[in-house]
Amino acid sequence: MSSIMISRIRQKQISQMIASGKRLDGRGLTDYRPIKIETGIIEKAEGSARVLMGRTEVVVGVKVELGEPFPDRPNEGVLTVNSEFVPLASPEFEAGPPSEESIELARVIDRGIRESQAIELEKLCLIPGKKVYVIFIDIYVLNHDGNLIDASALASLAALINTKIPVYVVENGEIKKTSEYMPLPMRNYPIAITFANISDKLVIDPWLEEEEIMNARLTITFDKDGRICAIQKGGQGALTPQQIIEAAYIAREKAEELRMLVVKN
Amino acid sequence: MSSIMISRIRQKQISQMIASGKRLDGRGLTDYRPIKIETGIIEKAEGSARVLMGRTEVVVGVKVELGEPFPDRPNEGVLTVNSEFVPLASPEFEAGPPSEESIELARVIDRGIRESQAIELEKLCLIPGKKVYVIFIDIYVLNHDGNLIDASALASLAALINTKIPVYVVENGEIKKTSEYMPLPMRNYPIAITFANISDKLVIDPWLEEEEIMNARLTITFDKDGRICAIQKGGQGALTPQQIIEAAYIAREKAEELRMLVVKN
Amino acid sequence: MSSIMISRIRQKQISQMIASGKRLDGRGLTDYRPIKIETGIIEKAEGSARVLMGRTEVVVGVKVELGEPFPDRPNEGVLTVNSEFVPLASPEFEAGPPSEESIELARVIDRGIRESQAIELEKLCLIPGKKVYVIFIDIYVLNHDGNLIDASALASLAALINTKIPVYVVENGEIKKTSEYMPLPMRNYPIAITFANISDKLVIDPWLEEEEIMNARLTITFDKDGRICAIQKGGQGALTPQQIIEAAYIAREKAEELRMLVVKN
Amino acid sequence: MSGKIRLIDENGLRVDGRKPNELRPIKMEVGILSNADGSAYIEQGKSKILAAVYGPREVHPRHLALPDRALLRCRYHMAPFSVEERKSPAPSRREIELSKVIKEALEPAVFLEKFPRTSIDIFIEVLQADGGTRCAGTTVAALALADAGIPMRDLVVACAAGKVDGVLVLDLNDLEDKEGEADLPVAYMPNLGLVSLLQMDGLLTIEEFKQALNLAIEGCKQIYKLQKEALKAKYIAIKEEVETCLQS
Amino acid sequence: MSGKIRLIDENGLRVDGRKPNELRPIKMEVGILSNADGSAYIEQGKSKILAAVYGPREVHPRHLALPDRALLRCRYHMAPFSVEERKSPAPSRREIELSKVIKEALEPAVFLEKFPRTSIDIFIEVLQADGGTRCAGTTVAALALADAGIPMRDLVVACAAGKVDGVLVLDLNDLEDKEGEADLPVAYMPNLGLVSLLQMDGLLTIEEFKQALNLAIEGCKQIYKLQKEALKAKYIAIKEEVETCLQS
Amino acid sequence: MSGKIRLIDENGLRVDGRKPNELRPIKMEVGILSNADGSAYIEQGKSKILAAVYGPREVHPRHLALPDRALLRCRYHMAPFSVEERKSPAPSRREIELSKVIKEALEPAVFLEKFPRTSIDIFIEVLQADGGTRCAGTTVAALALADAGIPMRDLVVACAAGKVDGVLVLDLNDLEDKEGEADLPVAYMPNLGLVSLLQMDGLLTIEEFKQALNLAIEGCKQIYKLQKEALKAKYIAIKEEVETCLQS
Repeated sequence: MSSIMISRIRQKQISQMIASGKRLDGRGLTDYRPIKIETGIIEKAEGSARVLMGRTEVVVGVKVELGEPFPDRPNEGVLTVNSEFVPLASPEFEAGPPSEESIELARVIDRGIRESQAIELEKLCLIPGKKVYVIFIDIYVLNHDGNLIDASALASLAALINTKIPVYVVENGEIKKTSEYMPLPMRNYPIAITFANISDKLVIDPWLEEEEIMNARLTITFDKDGRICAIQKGGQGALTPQQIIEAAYIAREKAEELRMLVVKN
Repeated sequence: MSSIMISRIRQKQISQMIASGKRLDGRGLTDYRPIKIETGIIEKAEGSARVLMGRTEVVVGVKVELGEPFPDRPNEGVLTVNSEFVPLASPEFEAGPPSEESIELARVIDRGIRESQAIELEKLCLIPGKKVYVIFIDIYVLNHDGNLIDASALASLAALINTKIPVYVVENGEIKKTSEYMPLPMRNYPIAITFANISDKLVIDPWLEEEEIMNARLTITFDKDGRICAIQKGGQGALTPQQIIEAAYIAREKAEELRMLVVKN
Repeated sequence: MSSIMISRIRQKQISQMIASGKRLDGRGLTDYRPIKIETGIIEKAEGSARVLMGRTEVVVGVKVELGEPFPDRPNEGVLTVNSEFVPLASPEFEAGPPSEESIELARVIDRGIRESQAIELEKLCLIPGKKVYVIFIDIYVLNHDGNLIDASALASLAALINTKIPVYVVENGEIKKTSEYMPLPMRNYPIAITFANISDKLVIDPWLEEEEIMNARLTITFDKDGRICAIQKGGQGALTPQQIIEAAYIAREKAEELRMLVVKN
Repeated sequence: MSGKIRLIDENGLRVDGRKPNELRPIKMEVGILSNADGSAYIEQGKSKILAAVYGPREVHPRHLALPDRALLRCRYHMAPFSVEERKSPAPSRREIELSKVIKEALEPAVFLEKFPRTSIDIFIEVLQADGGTRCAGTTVAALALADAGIPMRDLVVACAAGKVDGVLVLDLNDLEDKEGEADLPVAYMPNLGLVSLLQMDGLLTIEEFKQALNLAIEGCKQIYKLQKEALKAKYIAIKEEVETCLQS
Repeated sequence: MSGKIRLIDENGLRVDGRKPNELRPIKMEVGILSNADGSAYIEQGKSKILAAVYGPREVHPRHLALPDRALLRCRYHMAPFSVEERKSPAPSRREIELSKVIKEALEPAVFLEKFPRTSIDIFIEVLQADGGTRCAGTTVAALALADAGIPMRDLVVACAAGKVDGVLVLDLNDLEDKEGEADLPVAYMPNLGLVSLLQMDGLLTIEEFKQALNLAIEGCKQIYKLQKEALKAKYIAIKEEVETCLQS
Repeated sequence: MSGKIRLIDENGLRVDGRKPNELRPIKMEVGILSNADGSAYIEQGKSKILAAVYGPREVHPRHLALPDRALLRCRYHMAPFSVEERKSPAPSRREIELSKVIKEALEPAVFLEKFPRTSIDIFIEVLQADGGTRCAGTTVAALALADAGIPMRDLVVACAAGKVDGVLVLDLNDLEDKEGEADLPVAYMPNLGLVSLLQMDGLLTIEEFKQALNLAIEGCKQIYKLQKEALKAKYIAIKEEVETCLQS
């Protein structure tokens, strides 16, 4: 994703520390960086959130419009997840059509939300086959210091929970907007947990320098009931089945912790 | 906009002459080059004009089609201004998507026409919210020897005045084309006047070599009643407020002169 | 089309042999390479064919959908021919928007089919002006060893003959799909014959190395009644009128031979 | 090509009053754009086309440069207002194909080997299209090449023949092209006697094709005379200008 | 600009309660993104904008490098969620034009000649748009340039004036921009006394224009004070951090 | 994944008659395209996929070349006619993502460091898609790499497991993928025992996931045998060809 040069010495230092169970920034192998979440920061969006994960910063805006359903899902609202790696966020990001990393990120977030059936899409139909709510999740990376997936997934979930959608009434086949708003109906809360494989150890929430030297990346997304709803391996290395299974157990626990940051009660 | 190399000596010559109130081609600081206007040159277009301003040559074609109005202006026709800097016109122009210069040009012309309410768009609605006239102004630069904005604005205005639109009748919600044509309804006639700032003087109608050495560009567009309807500063320099105000007074006079070339009576 | 380097010696050898009426691969000047045609190879397509012409390999898939007719042909189905030079087929092919060679190929094939009125498009209208069959011919080059036009034309024809389209019924202006299929209605069978001009001789079915050294290319497409329905000259050379006329007579005969490979009885 | 409209009247004349083997009125002018190295303008019937040539010049992007000859490039493009229904400015598949065949029609006439590592760029802009624009575009581009002083083996001149209402005709207009039975555009190098562009749509027997090809070549020869006159007019104009300068 | 909505009330106040010559509440912060060489954030009314500067750095693609000065580039971009109706991420024609005029507003202030063959890239991201984003974008970009340590002749500060319900007003919000009679965005270099961005839509007499221009410049001068404070706050924060380090 | 259609019948068999842990019929062929440096073809159920490898070769554009290893690139692409509804030829977001994960599945198996400053380009063309194309595409691309003579640490073989009607099954077809409860594509390096592609959609408990992962790996091991046979068949064919040559 990035080719910011870090010195060989520093690379060695980072990987040797990890080999001995420590990290250069003082964290344990399965610790997250400090996480800060704010919601409702974009008043013009129906929902929004900003997540700081260490120095990684992501803003997500949720826009809600009316549109047509997919032909094979005439009774459901439509969900669209898009991400932009704007060049403001990193010297590695370029203006232009979305990079493959940006597309992968959006698709991984999309799968977590879709497969856990987080949004009750079947409640977002106004006229079957004709008019439904369309939910746009736009992920905007503002500062890239590693682990964009977890930060983006968390910001997306926080923004969805924050979303208020306008209430419409259908009268004689005509759709009328009322002055009322309701929360976006949600039934699940997926959380993505990402590991980097460095020195044959899996470390959670890698920052940018760790991503530079990692051999492989593994993201496991858990739903509120502790079930896996999405997985994505990345990077040019490989993992043993044992590593993967271990990661799943650790991730399930971590997901519980992170979920508590956004889901109250 | 262009990087045609002119020698340092010639650059110096041009700017020294301007400093002393003269121009290399013999014009006074506020003189236009010879202007030639022809209309109706493209029979397949509903309106057209060719403007020669010195060696700068611009053709504008106006096409009229039926289409949908903008949702927030259901009772008005639609105006679209587009410009192409085809590579035939200059070694600096390249084929491909429009350059930022080309987009700026089209938008400046558009603002002059739109803000002066030159076209009576409210007379161009056939079925409110459904069918209106769509007016396409296509600016085609054929030879670039500087001051494309004024030449294009003049050609656009001449082409609009030259435009005949087909008359339609609406019967039971059906639109029928008649064999009749009527002039495009117009109520105002905007004229753009462009200055280049060279040696701290403002010269009108810069040709290409002057544009090469100018520090800033200022375009002021006047409507028929002597009101400003659009302004655009360009170039990498800056101007004093005094220069700008002075330019406005000069431009208002010049606009009257140029308007007489296209608006008869 | 291609710049695969072949040695000067080999170039000389090829052209000298042709000058003396022979070809490096043992063929006569007007012989085709071995041709192998398979149809129905893509079950998900309504029609498909694979053509091997020597080592040149082309797959064509025909997809049939419903759509709107062209405004000036309200009672006819729509035909669309597209070709892709996927980078798998040649080191010279690149991913991205279609090259001019690819566009030329598709348009030459399209003209042969359209001008011979091969498909009875007027039988492919369901609701005049509203709903018609849309026939997509997608040409997919899998291995490029020269003469893509003839191989693609043959594969397209074979795929069209192989096509079964779903039968629809129109009841009260509603279109319903039945479980039945019928062959695509066809009335003509165009065959393209391509020559390369090398050493002032016209050789049929050039392979890649011959295309490298040819001076010009000439494709003549014949309909089933021996009439020319499309011609395309390519390449940076020129031909005498005599050469062209001679080629037409040879091509007419060859077209008969090739047509028998795809049209039974 | 549906052939529903009557294209030849009872006197054997065409929709615009021409005889079958008659060209439309043609007007050409050479050297009309100041920035281009060479330029020309043609009106053929209602078709109005400009061509400009830049080069030989440095190739951009550089990796396209050829070690042993100039790179010839051609862009045929239609103005949005050139046709009945406004055309999007983005090049259509048709424009891309025509750019290719016109380039290949001009290429055999140019001594490209004299300018290795450079490019010669031809830009053709159709301001109004009324049939036959690829041919008129080729004719006018050849003039622009000559005006740019590019050494050439021969001029290139193009003209279509075709079949309408069963009659072979020369230089089809838009309606004849759309409603007729066949269209055969041909580019010809008159001194070399070579055909450098050849396309056909429609249906013709080989016999008809032979006649149509000859008809088109005859048309080319007529237009060639006009091409030469247009070039001469330019040189006379220059000569007069120079003389005026010397006298003053 | 249709002017159907009442934009000035009976007390002469505007839709958001401001007096005609009153700015919206403005908040600025400098140095907030860790990756960029310089960055800043502005809130002006409900507009929320970030700017980052990368450079001077190597130019990509290289052939754009200038032998005698840095290449200044600017990208003004709106987030899809920044406006009422979701905006496509692809740059619109408006965004391309604004990128150009903002670049040209900042260019006269930067000592580009100190960094030949490099680029200085300015990225402006509008997170929420409520009118006046080109001006606020210019103001915040100037802060980001200063934060990046790029040597400058002056700061650049921008503010619009305009006319709504016949009254000249300062710092238009979105509704005033859309429904008012004129909008005049101005960028100003306060120490040099020069105008580096000037645009106008709407209708103004020359007299009105003179007043509006002065009003905008007065607005710029007020915002300039806030700019300086924001820069100072950053240096105080750094100083405190350093002192804390030294003490510990 | 809606699960409305019955995907497992009363005998515990799947919609295509397979047992839960049964692969679809698989056919592979190596070395079938003459231009590519390596190529292979696979049919798995109704999925039909070609792969070609070009390289190691010069990198275009050159600035992408890596000083210490080969650049591995991969393009997964579907023919417009490969699916029920015609697909636009432009790469979809899905195709771009799959290109990335397949490249990353193959990368750990290739000795890239042996070919610095070159590129190895893998092209996967799906001629017909019936589920599991990313897995079959990975399997066939590994064969094409081997056929191109690229030195490899191990072959790579891929297979999905999943859950349909509550039952864990191997090698999902299109219907099972769309209507089932979970899909878990896995790429495996059988001799190294490493997983190089892993994705999942759907819902699985950790226990189910463990079983599904094992099931997929078992599937990979079976397909690996077929891969080896396909490679052997190629070498036998070559040997026979050589012998025929020597005899004649």
